[in-house]
Order: sequence, then C-alpha cells, then structure tokens
Amino acid sequence: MRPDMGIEIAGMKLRNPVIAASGTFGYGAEFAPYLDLEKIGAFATKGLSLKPRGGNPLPRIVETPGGMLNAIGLQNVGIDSFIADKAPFLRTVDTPAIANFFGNTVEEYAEMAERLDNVAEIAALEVNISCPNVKEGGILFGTDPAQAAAVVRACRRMTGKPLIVKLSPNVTDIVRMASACADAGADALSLINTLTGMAIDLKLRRPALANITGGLSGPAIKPVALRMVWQVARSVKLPVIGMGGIMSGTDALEFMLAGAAAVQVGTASFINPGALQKIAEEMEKWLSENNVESVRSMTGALQ
Amino acid sequence: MRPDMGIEIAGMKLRNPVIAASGTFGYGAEFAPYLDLEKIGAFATKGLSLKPRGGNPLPRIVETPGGMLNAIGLQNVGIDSFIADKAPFLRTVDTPAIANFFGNTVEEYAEMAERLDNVAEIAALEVNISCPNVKEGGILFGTDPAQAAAVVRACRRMTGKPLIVKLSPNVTDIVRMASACADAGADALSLINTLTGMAIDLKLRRPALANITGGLSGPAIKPVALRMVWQVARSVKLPVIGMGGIMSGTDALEFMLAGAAAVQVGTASFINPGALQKIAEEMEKWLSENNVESVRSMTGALQ
Amino acid sequence: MQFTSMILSNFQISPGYWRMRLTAPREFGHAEPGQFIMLRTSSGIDPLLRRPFGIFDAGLHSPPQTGAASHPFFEILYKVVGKGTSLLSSLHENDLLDVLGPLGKGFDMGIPGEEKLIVGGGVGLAPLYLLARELVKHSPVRLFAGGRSRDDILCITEFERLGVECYVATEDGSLGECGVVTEALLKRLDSRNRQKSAIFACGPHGMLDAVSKIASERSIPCQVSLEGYMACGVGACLGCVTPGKNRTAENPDFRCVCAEGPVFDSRELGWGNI
Amino acid sequence: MQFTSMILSNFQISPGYWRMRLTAPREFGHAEPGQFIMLRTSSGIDPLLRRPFGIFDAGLHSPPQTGAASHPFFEILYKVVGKGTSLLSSLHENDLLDVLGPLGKGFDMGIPGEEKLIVGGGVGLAPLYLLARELVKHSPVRLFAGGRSRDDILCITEFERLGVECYVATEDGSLGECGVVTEALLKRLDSRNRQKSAIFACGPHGMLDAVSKIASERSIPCQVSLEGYMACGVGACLGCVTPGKNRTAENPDFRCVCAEGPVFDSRELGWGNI
Ligand SMILES: Cc1cc2nc3c(=O)[nH]c(=O)nc-3n(C[C@H](O)[C@H](O)[C@H](O)COP(=O)(O)OP(=O)(O)OC[C@H]3O[C@@H](n4cnc5c(N)ncnc54)[C@H](O)[C@@H]3O)c2cc1C
Ligand SMILES: Cc1cc2nc3c(=O)[nH]c(=O)nc-3n(C[C@H](O)[C@H](O)[C@H](O)COP(=O)(O)OP(=O)(O)OC[C@H]3O[C@@H](n4cnc5c(N)ncnc54)[C@H](O)[C@@H]3O)c2cc1C
Ligand SMILES: Cc1cc2nc3c(=O)[nH]c(=O)nc-3n(C[C@H](O)[C@H](O)[C@H](O)COP(=O)(O)O)c2cc1C
Ligand SMILES: Cc1cc2nc3c(=O)[nH]c(=O)nc-3n(C[C@H](O)[C@H](O)[C@H](O)COP(=O)(O)O)c2cc1C
Ligand code: FES
Ligand code: FES
Repeated sequence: MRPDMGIEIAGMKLRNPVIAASGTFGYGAEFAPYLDLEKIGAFATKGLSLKPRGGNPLPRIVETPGGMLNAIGLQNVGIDSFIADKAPFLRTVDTPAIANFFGNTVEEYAEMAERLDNVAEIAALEVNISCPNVKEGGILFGTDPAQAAAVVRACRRMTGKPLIVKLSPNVTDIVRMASACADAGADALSLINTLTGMAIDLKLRRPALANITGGLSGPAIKPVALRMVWQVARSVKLPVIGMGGIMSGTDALEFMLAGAAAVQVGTASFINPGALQKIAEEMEKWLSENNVESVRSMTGALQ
Repeated sequence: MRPDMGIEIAGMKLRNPVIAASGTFGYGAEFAPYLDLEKIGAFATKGLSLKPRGGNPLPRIVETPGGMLNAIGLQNVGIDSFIADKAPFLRTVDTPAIANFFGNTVEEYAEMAERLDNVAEIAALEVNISCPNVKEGGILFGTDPAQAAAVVRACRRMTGKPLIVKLSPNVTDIVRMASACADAGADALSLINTLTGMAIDLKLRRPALANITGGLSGPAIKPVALRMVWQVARSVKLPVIGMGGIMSGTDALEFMLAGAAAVQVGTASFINPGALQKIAEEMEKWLSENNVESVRSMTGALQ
Repeated sequence: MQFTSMILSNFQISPGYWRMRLTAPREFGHAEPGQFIMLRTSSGIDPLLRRPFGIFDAGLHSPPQTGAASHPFFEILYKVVGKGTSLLSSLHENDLLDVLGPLGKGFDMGIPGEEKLIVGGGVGLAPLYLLARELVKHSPVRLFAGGRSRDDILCITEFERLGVECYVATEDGSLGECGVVTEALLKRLDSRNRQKSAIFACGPHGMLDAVSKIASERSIPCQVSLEGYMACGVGACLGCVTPGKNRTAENPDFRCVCAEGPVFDSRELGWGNI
Repeated sequence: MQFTSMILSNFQISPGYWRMRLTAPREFGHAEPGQFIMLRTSSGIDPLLRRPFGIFDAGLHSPPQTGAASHPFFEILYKVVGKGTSLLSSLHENDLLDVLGPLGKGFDMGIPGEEKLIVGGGVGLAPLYLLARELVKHSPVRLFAGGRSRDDILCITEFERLGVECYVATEDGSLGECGVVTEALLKRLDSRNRQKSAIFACGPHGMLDAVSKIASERSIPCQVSLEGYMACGVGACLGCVTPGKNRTAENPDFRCVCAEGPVFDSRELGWGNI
C-alpha cells in the first residue's frame, strides 16, 4: 500500500510535505540538476527585498559542531530582477514556489507583499520577520509581538495569497509571537529560523564571521526547533511548517508528530543536494512500512 | 615559559579558570578517581534545594546531534544531607567548591543562601534561576528580569560569600537579564544554562523524555553560548563565567576571548571524566606555544 | 579507570550480534561479574556520548604467534541497534578504543554450594558469562536463555563448556522450547526438591519484572542487572536512575544504575514505578 | 553530478600532502581544468559540510591486474589542515566517498601557441596539473611553483614529464630559488621578447593579488582560481562569494566562487575588497 503523501496547507495543495527552506535553495533552478523538482512539495526562494542587496562582508559561513553559522546578510537580486530573471523558470516547474521576503520598515514589508501578490508564478508568501526595524531603532520585528503583528497586518492587507509568517527562535516566548501573528491574519506559521550564534577564530583572535554573529542551522538546532514547533502547534490554531536540522525522513516525521503540517529542509540540501527528494521518499517508505495510510495523520499524533 | 594560569573572580583566587559545571560533576567526589581535583580551578555542586528532591520520571536523558537533552528535574539530596554527607569530602580537597542552588519562591532562595552562607566548605554560591516561581503561577525566574532581580536581591542580603548568578539562555534579551542581576547585587554571572529542547521517539510516537522537554547541552550549543557570553561581557561590568559545549582547551580560550574571566565545563565530563584537567592543560599548552604570559590577558581580547 | 584499548578481534557471532576482544590494563583482572564498561564509539561528536556494555569475559590473551607474551583482555558481546554499535561493528583488529571501567557494582556470588539459576534474555546474556565462570567454581549452575528466535540465543556452547546446564526457550520455537524463558525457569523451580537456589537475571525489563515476581513469590534471592540511559557512568549526572522500593510521591527513592547498580537485589527496586 | 566513488589509492606525497585517486562515472571525463568537486568526509555530522577540492587529474585508470578493464578516475591533491582532511588521509583503497562534481567554471584555454605561464603556491598547484596537461597540447607552458619550503613543492616531476618548464622558489631557499614565486615570474616576464603570454594562477590570496597586479601592469591576461568558504557548491547559499570589480557601497557586485568561479579573469575581481 502506497501511503497518501499529499497535504493541504493554507489553501495550497502539495504533493508531499517537504518544502525547500528559504536561503538554502537559491531561486529554485540551482538544484534542478540534483533532484526532480516535481518530486518535492514546494520550495521557498531566497529572501527578497525591494532593492537588490549585496549582503555582508566575508567570511559569511563557518561550520560549528553539528551545524553551521551563516551571516549572508540577505544578499538577493531584489524584486525587479527576481520578476524579470528568476520568475520565468518557476513557470517551467509544476511545483509551488513560495516567495520569502523582508523589509526594513512596515511599509517596505507591505510594498513587497503587494508586489509579490501580482507575481503569478508565486503560490504563497513567506514573511521573514527576523529583520531589524530601521525606523524603530533597529529593534527586531521578530522578537516583539506588537511589531511582528504590525508587519503581518500590513502584508495581509496587500495579498490574498497564502501568507506564511516565519518565526525567529531567539525569543523568550515563541507562543506569544505565534499568537500575535495568528491574530494579525497569518494563514500559517513556519519555524524555526536560525538561532543567533557566534564562532571565534582563536589563532586570529577574531570572530570567524565578518559580521561577528550569524544564524545557526543544521542538526545541532533540531531539539530546540522540535520543542518550539510542539509548543506552537498545541497552542495556536494555525497550520505549522516545522524546520530546523531535518536531515532524514524520520527527522521530518518527528516534526509532524510534534504538530507540523509540513516541513522545510535547509542545511541538509548543502550536504546532499538531493536531500529534499530523498527525505520525501524516506517518509513514504517509513509510512508504508508502518502501515500508515496518510502522512496527514502524523500531524500532532504525539502520544 | 610557563604561562600564569591563575585568575581571580568575584574575590576568589583560582589556580586556573576551569570550573566543573553544576549537575555534571556530582558533589565533587564522583570524579576523584579520574582526575586530580587539585588541578582544576573550582567545581560547582549539583543544584541544591531545601528539601531533598527526587527529580523527574524516566527516561531523563537522550542524545541529540552533537548534544544531549536532560530532564533530571533537579534531583538532589537536599541541604541537610549535603551538609552532613557531602560537605566533609570538600574539606579534604584544596579546591574551591561552589554551591549551586535553587528554590521555588524568592523566600526559598533566600533561605538557601542563608544556610549555605554558614557552610564553611563552600567558597561561593551560584544561584540557578531557571526554575518556575510557584507563587507567581510558574513563570520562570530566569526569563523575567524583575523576578530574577528579586531572587538576587534576596540572596545578596543573606550572604557575604561571592554570589554568582547563572543565566538561562531561553530569553529574547540576555543582556537585560544580566543587567538586572548585576544591579541586584550579583558578584559574577555564569552562562549559559541549557537551551530548552525536545526529542521524539518516532517508533513509539512519544517524547523521548518522560518530562517531554529537557535542557540541551554539549557542543551543539557552543555558538549560542559564545554569542551570549560576548554580548553580556561587553555590556555588563561583572566578571562572566562562560560555558556551553566546551570540549577542549581551545574551546575554553575562545570563551575567554569572547569576554569570559573563567569557564565551566559540563557535558564534556561525561564523555571524558578527566576533561576538566585536560582542558586546563591544553589551555596552558596553547598559551605557552603562543607566547601568552597570562591566561587573564585572554579575557575579552577579541579583535 | 580510563584507558586506551586495542582491538584484538571483532566478529559477528549471530546475525546482528558481535563479539569484541580488547586489551586491558593489568588491574582489569579484578573486574567483578556484572560490572560494565563505557566505550567511546567515535573520537568526535557523532555519537557524542559513551556507550555502556557489560563485561562478557576477562582474562589473559595468548596471541596466536608462539613466543609472544600473553596480556590481559576483556570481551564484550553486543547487538547492533544504532549508530554507536554499527560503528563498533565496523572496527578492525588493532584499532584503538577509549574505555572507562570496570564500572558499577557487580553480582553478589551468594552462598557456595547452593544452586545458581542464571536467566538471560537476548544480549542480556552478555554479563552472565563471566558470572557463570565464577559461580561454577563453587556451585551447580543452570542457565535459562531466552530470545525471540534462534539467532538471539548466544554463546550457549561457551556456557556448556563451563559445565553449566543450559535451558533454551525461543518465542518462535526455532530453538529449544517454544515460549518465554520464565516458563522454563518455573518448571525447574517447581521440580527442585526444596533445594536452596539463587537467581541472577539480565535482559529486557519485562523479563526481569517477571523473574523478580517469580523469585519473590518463592522467597528466592534474586539479583537483576538493569539498563538505563547513561551519560556519565559514574553517578554524577543522575540520568540512569531507577526507582527504589521506597519510592513514593514524598520519598524520592531513586537508585543510580551506574554507581549503585547495574546489579540490584530485586527486592530493593520499585518495580511498579520503573 | 552526485556519485559514489571508490578509492583506488591514497598516499602521502610529501609531509602533510596527500594524493587520492578515485573512480569516476564516464561523464566525468569532460571535467574542465580548474573545476572542483565536493566530498563528504564523513557519513555523519562530524564534519557536517562537504569539503571542496580541485581536480588534479582525470583519465582512464588501468588496474594493476592484467586483463581487468580500465575505468574512469580522477585525482585530488590535498593538504591535511583539519578534521575533514585528516579523515580523508585515514581512508584506504576500496573505501567509498560521496562526491559532487565537477563543479564551477574552469580555465579558459586562451590562444593556442601563445606562451602559458602557470603560477602555483603550495597546494594551489592542485588544479593546475590538469590545466597544464591540456595547455601543452597547443602551447609552450612554464610553471612557477612556490612554497614555504621544499616540502610544499609538489609533483614537479609530473609537470616536467608533460614538457613543462618548471621554476621553483621557496621562502626558506630549501629548493629552487630563495624567495617568493612572483620574483621568478617577474624575471621571466621581463626577459621575454614581447612574446604574448597568458597567466593562470592558484594559491594563497596574497600571491594571487600580487600576480594579478603584475599581470595588469603588463596588460597580460590573467586568470586566478579562488577559494572561499563553501556550504553548497552550487550557487545557492551565497556563502562563498567574492567582491567583483564594480563593488561599491551602492552596487552589491558579488561573484559566486562556486558557480561563477572558482576561476575568474583577474580584472573582474574587486581585489581591494576581498
Ligand atoms: C549497564 C548497561 C550494560 C549494557 N550492556 C550491553 C551489552 O553487554 N551488550 C549490548 O549489546 N548492549 C548492552 N547495553 C545496551 C547498549 O548500551 C545500547 O544498545 C547501546 O548504547 C546502543 O547504542 P547505539 O548508538 O548503537 O544505539 P542508539 O542509536 O543510541 O540507539 C538505538 C536504539 O536503542 C535505544 N537505546 C540506546 N541506548 C539504550 C539504553 N542504554 N537502554 C535502552 N535503550 C537504549 C535507543 O533509544 C534507540 O531506540 C547495555 C546498557 C547498559 C545501560
Ligand atoms: C574551490 C576550492 C578548491 C580547493 N581545492 C583544494 C585542493 O585541491 N587541495 C587542498 O588541499 N585544498 C583545497 N581547498 C581547500 C580545502 O577545501 C580545505 O583545506 C578543506 O576544506 C579543509 O577541511 P578540514 O576539515 O581539513 O579543515 P577545517 O577543520 O575545516 O579547517 C582547518 C583550517 O582551514 C581553514 N579552512 C577550511 N576551509 C577553508 C576554505 N575553503 N578556505 C580557506 N580556509 C579554509 C579553517 O578556517 C581552519 O583554520 C580548496 C578550496 C576551495 C574553495
Ligand atoms: C545560508 C542560509 C541562508 C538563509 N537565508 C534565509 C533567508 O533568506 N530567509 C529566511 O527566512 N531564512 C533563511 N535561512 C534560514 C532557513 O530557511 C532555515 O530557517 C534554517 O536554516 C533552519 O533550517 P535547517 O536547519 O534545515 O537549515 C537561511 C539559512 C541558511 C543556512
Ligand atoms: C545532566 C545535567 C544536569 C544539570 N544540572 C544542573 C543543575 O543542577 N544546576 C544548574 O545550574 N545547571 C545544571 N546543568 C547545566 C550545566 O551546568 C551547564 O550549564 C550546561 O550543561 C551547559 O554546559 P555544557 O554544554 O558544558 O554541558 C546540568 C546539565 C546537565 C547536562
Ligand atoms: S549514568 Fe550518570 S549517574 Fe548514572
Ligand atoms: S558555496 Fe554556496 S553559493 Fe557558493
């Protein structure tokens, strides 16, 4: 018996729950030589902004025990070039593309949502709220429930597409952040973004990253991610997309047990460019071996 | 040239900056067969409470990628039995012992501080504020600056011994927590305690820990720990004891560059019961190879 | 004691079960039956924690080359269940391992002359061979070995060579009697003529629970060797504890499997709470 | 392309430097000089990320056994600097590795007939052998190899066997001229008779910077092969980028070392910003 791998989230039907995480899958085309894009559920683009961004100075990445830190600094081609150069590829692939985006002010977020709402190739929007609010003295949108809600409300007004809000784990109370975004009109929540970390080059007596701190991803963060997904899924009535250190089909199924309706896979694609497809296959295999008819039945099925 | 490994922190003179972290070194005697207790800087006891505590149901520990989760539940013999059965051993060792302790109310914390102040074998007190305040509806002392300050003030009144406050990393703004504890009279800050995480047994569809969530420690958390130590050391005028995933002398020196005056080593002792002594030796070797005369000069020497 | 061991041999003895012989320091000769060791299965962080294994055998190893000096060794018997044990099974002669041990409290040998009944389930047999080797010196010894199928019945020949009378039971009947090992044990207990016995058991929790009930109903002394999730192995982390007989909501009676065990008098344990 | 490779040989060629030969799929034969591969040095998470290595050589491997069919191979030349490369050096014949490649953009071969000057520092020589092998087919080739000491001068005999004229410089004078390799290059450039040349360089950043200055001052085309901290190797993570020549505070001109490089026309790069 082949298990039913289809899921529905925020109005989108996906062939399976495995989604490429933003910033780790380029604009979709980069991994085409290594996997069948039509065997994965969906993919999120690199975070987009109104203007192209160069990102941070180098070095930008460093390996850590069981993980990696990145301080790419949200380098991206900008919305215009995205529409002109990257969107056409999306038409050639029968898999939903999710536009991840960010801004420096609530107005910029809203403008991005409006622009993306008009891009036919985009199936859903994912708001990255881990950015500093330049107007409010650099306080992070993603760590203050009121600021996060303001962003979500502003974006909600601009788009009828599914609106996913991606939460930062660097907070005392993830459930409060999640509730604020839910109340402000999000259709789904995705978590976790990276944990803020730092590495030091002892010989040089310097931070290993030019940006000093960076975002921790990979297997090392999986326990924190699972905990937060579990906390949010049981307290907030929105579907949750879980991520953080997923490397295998069993990892992905653990996130679903914790309450995720779908998962995203990031760092794993660096280690194995075919990871997304392999993870979907491993999930299917596990479900069939364990006589589970539908992957949907795993969501929240923790005892 | 042998580098000078001595440090002074909160009025205590230590022969080197390597301290055993609470909960990973028993009450001191457990590791005596595996290392020379007089070759390490100091050691912190398992967290103590007024009454003996049984701790959580089983399983209590589970391995995770590059780390481990524990939900011991602060099992300890209680202050009376500590004084009667464990303290006598401390007299036999010429290395400062730090009493780690906790309470369920501000009053309990204060009472513990008062009792420990009278224990001659104890060189310093380390307040673990990662506990729920039973009077205030279970909100964690360690995630609310006002509550943390209340605990520290109450303890400060009761003891003239060095008072170290151990910070929880599960907060949005570690610097705010650190400042609150500094203003309330702490002599030093130690960080980080464990990150809250979760693991799932997919086959059983159950949380791997009976307690559902647990505290993540080990190499996986090192980047988060380094970042927090760096943030606190540059913003708060108290000496900082850094910890989180230290496995080697170079790890320890990285924490010192980030601003730590001393370090604690936890999980590493499980993997290698002689880890503390080895780490102190590795630090000394590195310093001598790199012509650094004193380990103190490493503190905050990040460029 | 912490030491670096060299692998002398490492081979599969039954599908999924391996036996490894390692060099040991001289002091290791005093290891008690029932004690265990903890191995690092990788020098890095994957896996991070040590893995505990019972001491299957210990003694003096005579190398195959004539003239080479003999030296102390110990053996473990292990089942490949995850990453750590897979890594172990991929190691070869002359590879090195970091070992901690002997750890814990072993079996009390009981009263010489009285019948000793050893009960082992699957890889639970591991710490019982060294025990049997000691017991046969002074007492008649019977082994009750159980498992799911014939592949899970290990090293019976070795036990027989010691002069131990062996009873085998498998759940699928592929070797020995069909059923659980406690049935064979019961048969023996009910047929013995008021002879004094003592029971020593190691295996899955369900089996130990059943054996300890059988023993207590008949007032037979019974020692069980427990497992537990271990981090430190030396009594410091309190991860491996098991409830003691006095455990209640008020009385935190937890026993440390690594330091106070892994062998316990079954009457000391709070079976209902485990 | 992602494939599993079997190690055909792996040995130390100089203290700290190793050479590994691996099986390759047939398509690998089209690898361009200057392209690279990424290896997993562990099947677990320690280390987590792949490690990039230049393709030192590629071709058809004839097994020592007579009669055995020959099959495609490639080679890497690597320096042991950390955990990943240590693990590689501990591998043996017949061990398997997970390989991604060939990746990136290789060298442009330039105009046939014109003199080709290859400059390599230390292990920077790695991707230059395959390059030299191609270049000698149509052009005179000179190699300038530099390093700290004689141990860092690798595989010169192999280059000479191709008919490449080799100039060696070591900082401690233990082999060839005493000094940096750019001095030897300068001497050659200043002695050549208006002959047209092209430069190809790989090595430490300082050396590449100096070579590219020398080339631009003399208007000689110069290609450099860069390194960068890489996570994905396929242009997706943007970790490995390097500033392009148009980079300013306003213009985010970053080039992707893994996808647009690792070989760049030196005039395209923003040297001051790297
Ligand atoms: C005192 C003691 C003595 C032991 N003696 C032996 C022995 O002689 N021979 C032998 O084969 N095994 C023995 N074990 C069990 C052995 O330690 C585990 O099988 C081993 O640690 C598994 O490691 P792994 O990395 O292969 O598996 P992992 O990947 O860590 O785990 C695989 C599966 O086994 C479970 N598991 C892991 N460790 C334990 C544990 N300690 N208790 C229960 N379940 C566990 C995990 O939850 C998981 O489902 C003993 C355990 C203890 C505590
Ligand atoms: C395109 C490309 C081609 C390369 N080709 C070769 C080659 O042919 N032969 C060869 O020996 N090496 C080559 N390298 C470098 C090689 O990838 C690194 O030496 C290797 O990844 C180190 O891995 P490790 O685990 O041993 O060291 P680590 O423990 O990861 O690092 C050891 C030290 O090396 C530094 N380091 C690690 N990776 C890099 C890097 N990419 N750039 C700069 N410094 C680094 C670290 O900061 C650290 O100080 C190449 C790198 C790139 C980007
Ligand atoms: C190199 C890199 C770049 C990333 N860029 C973005 C981004 O642009 N927008 C975003 O929302 N998340 C970004 N992330 C976070 C990932 O989408 C994901 O939340 C995180 O890596 C945790 O998942 P993982 O452990 O599977 O990688 C990035 C992560 C990495 C490693
Ligand atoms: C098993 C275990 C028990 C612990 N018990 C305590 C405790 O009682 N009090 C406390 O303040 N910290 C406790 N900790 C936290 C450690 O002291 C330390 O802060 C943490 O483990 C991070 O350091 P590490 O990565 O070096 O282990 C415990 C940690 C572990 C792993
Ligand atoms: S394993 Fe740590 S106390 Fe037993
Ligand atoms: S390594 Fe990821 S973009 Fe180059």
